[in-house]
Amino acid sequence: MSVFPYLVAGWILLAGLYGLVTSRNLVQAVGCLAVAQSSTYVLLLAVGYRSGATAPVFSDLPTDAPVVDPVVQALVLTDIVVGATVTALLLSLVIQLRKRHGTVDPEELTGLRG
Amino acid sequence: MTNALTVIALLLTAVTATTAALTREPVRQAVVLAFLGLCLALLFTVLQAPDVALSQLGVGSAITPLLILLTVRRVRRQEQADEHPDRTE
Amino acid sequence: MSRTARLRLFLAAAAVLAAALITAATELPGFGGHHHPYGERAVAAGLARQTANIISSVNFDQRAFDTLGEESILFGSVLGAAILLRLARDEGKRRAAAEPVLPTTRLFGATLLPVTLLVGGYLVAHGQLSPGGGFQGGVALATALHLAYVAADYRVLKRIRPLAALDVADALAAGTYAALGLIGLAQGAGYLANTLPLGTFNQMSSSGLVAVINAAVGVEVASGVVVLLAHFLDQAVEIVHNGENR
Amino acid sequence: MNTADLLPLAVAVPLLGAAVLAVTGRRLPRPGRDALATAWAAADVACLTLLWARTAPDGRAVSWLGGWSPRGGHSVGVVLVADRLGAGLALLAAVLVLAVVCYAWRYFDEPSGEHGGVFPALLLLFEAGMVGFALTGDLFDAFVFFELMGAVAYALTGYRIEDERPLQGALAFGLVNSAAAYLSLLGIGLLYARTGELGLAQIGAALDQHAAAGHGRDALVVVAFVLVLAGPLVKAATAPFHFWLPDAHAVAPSPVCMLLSGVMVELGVYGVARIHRVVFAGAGGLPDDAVRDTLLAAGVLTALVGAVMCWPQRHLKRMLAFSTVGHIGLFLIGAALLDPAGLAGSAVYVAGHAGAKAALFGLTGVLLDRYGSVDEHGLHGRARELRLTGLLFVIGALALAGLPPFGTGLGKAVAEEAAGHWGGWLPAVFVLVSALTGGAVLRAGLRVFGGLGARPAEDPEAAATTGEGEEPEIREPGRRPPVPMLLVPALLLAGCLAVGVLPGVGRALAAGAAAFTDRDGYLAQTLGGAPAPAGAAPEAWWTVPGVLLGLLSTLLAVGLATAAVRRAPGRDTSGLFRVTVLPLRRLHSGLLGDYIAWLTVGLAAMLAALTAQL
Repeated sequence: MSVFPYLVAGWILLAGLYGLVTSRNLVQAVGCLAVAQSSTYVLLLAVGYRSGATAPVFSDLPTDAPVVDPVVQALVLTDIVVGATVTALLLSLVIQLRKRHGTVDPEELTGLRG
Repeated sequence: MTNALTVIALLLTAVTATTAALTREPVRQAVVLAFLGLCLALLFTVLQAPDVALSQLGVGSAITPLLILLTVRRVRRQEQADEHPDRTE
Repeated sequence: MSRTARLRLFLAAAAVLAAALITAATELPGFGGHHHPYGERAVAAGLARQTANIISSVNFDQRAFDTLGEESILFGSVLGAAILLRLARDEGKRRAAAEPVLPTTRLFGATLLPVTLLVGGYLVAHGQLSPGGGFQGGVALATALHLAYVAADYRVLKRIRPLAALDVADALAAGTYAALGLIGLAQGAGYLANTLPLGTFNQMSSSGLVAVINAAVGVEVASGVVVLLAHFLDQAVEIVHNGENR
Repeated sequence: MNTADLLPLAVAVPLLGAAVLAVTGRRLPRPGRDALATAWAAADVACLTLLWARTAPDGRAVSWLGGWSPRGGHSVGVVLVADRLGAGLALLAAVLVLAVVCYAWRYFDEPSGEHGGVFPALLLLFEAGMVGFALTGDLFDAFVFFELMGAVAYALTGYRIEDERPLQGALAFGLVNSAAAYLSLLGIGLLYARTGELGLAQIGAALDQHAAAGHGRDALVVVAFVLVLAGPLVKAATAPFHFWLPDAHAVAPSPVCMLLSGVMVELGVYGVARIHRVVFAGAGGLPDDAVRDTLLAAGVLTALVGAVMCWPQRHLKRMLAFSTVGHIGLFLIGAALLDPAGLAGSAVYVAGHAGAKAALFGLTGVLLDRYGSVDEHGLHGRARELRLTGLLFVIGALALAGLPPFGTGLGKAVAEEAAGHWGGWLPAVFVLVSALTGGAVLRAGLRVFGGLGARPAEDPEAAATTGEGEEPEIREPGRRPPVPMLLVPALLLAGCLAVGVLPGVGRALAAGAAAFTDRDGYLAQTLGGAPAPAGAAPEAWWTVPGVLLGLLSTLLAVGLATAAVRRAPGRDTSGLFRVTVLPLRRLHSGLLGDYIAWLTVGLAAMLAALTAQL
């Protein structure tokens, strides 16, 4: 149990990268990037977890109650926003590329080589 | 109890993420990604991160899949236009 | 490189990466451990600043500069998507057609819309107290607006969506965040210093600058997400190549 | 005003400017928008100049944001730290942004109306990202600003939506860089798990304590090192992470290319050096020898790949992009020596290179403006009428080749000498890369502006990107080039010359390099202690061997260029070319899957190399 969450994070990263390498559709590739990114959420939150502790919100808690690490949660919040906005930008590029190039298959994008 | 829940949520997340990466068809992938968002939100709740779970619900299971679906819709429309240049959709 | 060659290359490298990650995982402190020095300091600092939700304290006070960068990324992405999804020289807009909506769907959307708006507003307003905050609330508010698309159709959404105003609101909120930091600078306490009155713990008015920044983030996220989705909806529904016009 | 207050101000000014431009841009006419953008860019230059002037040559300015100064060596806040190299790089970014804004005054076919002001607003956000990344002393904050630079740069690269190639280049850029950023974040997570800290100085100190407590070096540190550096190494386009760079830099609008090649990729090298120095150079980090060998190998590989790929290009912007890859390799070699002298050389080299490379991209923009093409073969002799442009282009090529007394020559000389202490063959890499990249650009200049030699024959075997059929970036082709489009490159070249001629620049950067490598001083000053004085600054001035090697690389470049121009057309390519260059060119397939696969391979190679030396 003590390393299992970390291994899950690593697995998700590799799955996402595999999806990117083998992708035949750019929309799907952007989705795979989102998958790879979710590994960072899992790792960070697993690192900040503390057994037997509650969420770091003290509205109904005595101020000496044990809580999980709030810093990693703040980091993941930032990370989620960053991921969503980058996804949006990449999808905008895919839309325009489809109009100009006539395909969303990355294997057929050979306009830049050599 | 919490331990068992954590393991279940982790397994669910890992399996869904793998499925999402292996799903080749973008619309189906968007659905799997929305489900992945749910799994992650569940995991975050178990890990005592309600703030993050809320964000993940909003972004991971709503906005990101919606963006993908809109992109696919645009791409499909283009494909129809390419196939029948004489006719509108 | 052929596809099989690429896959073999990747799998070999991924195996090395996997081995490294596994080794690293065994050397990490075990899951659920109690060594969180930064986390404990953050809790103490947040409570000292009368902020019940420590995550809000970290996001909008202790590490407010990170969040400034994050909101700038959102702002930049909205601008970037606007410029990337602009009308190309050979494109025009067509009128979106009226779409039939099932009565149940209409009821569903019409009921959910006010509920979601309320939830969004609540989340933004209570960010310093309970889970949620400017970001989550902003997302909920933006989603609420798009329930109009579900309940009615694109033309109704367009009518209730003041896009030009939201564009400006997004930029203003982003600018406000950067400008709020200057208050602390002017008072000699440092950029983004929480120098406003802190109020009473667990009250709406508590936590000083946190509540203000929280609100600015709420406005920026709500308007930014609406504008972002609007560009995508335009592409999906309205924008056509000139040859493709009906 | 406090010196420390200038640090956050340097980030806040462009952010505010971006918001103001986004709000008012749609209401203002074009000249009003340009004036506003220029004013904000100039304000940030002023802010950073003041910061540079006020930062002690061997010290740092430290600003704890939100007033969270450390108590007992601990803080919950984010810190910005400026030494002369960090502040200098931020200043370089600000100066280039100002130059680009001026260059684009009359140049750019910028949409108005609804989207008026968005382009300069994005430039200012890009500036904020670069300045923030250069000044931050916090690892997660570095990730945020890294992503800000990235997100804005993807949008700017894909700006010309009517052409498919910019979109494709931007997509490769975005996917590869984002994937790398997430790898960095995983590394940050690993470091946080071990140390419970996010500040560079705090992580470094905590790692040292971990080692002092009797724990040996372990795989965790190696993995964290490789993952955290994945982001900056990809941004710096280190081989084999470099594939995205020529794709993106070749197709972005010329003003954007000036920024991407001039300073953004250099920030990647800076990030590598900074993170290694503060976090990993102590007892709890990695042994210097292992890091030096690994980074040196990566640098040499990058330099050679860039130079070899630069020579056969005919698409001018792609040629310049590969020359950037080659030079980045040289900067990385200088930084990888892990001593002040090598770093000082790289710093001077970066300053000089920014002037020369930005000028060359700007001049290529003139060609694109006038002829709608950046193809060396297609433009053969057509630009004879543009005498001044041609003259500046040739000067830029010679500066790229390391001609004394240009700043590029000085940087090359200083880095070369430092590298010579570690490996006698390393200066040869510097000479070869300078000669090949400078020679390629010179050859193109002679053909395009001089019409020398015969028009080259087409080689059907080479899978090449031509520069024909580019979308012109303006809507009135054939006009006289506007004054700013020549004045800005001329001033940039003058700046490149000034770096090499004014002894103060080199001296200041050398002192900054000594402060940069003074890890104990960084830790002490950041966490609120009193720093010991830094070690002696290295010499960063012309030496006889430096001048001679600079002349040698320039002569080689001239020789290569004239030989190529004079060569009879249609002569068969040599066997050596077939076995070395062609396979390498085929690897640059333009395919996204390949790029991600190479990213993984690079990570695996670094992991293996470092583990083997542990």
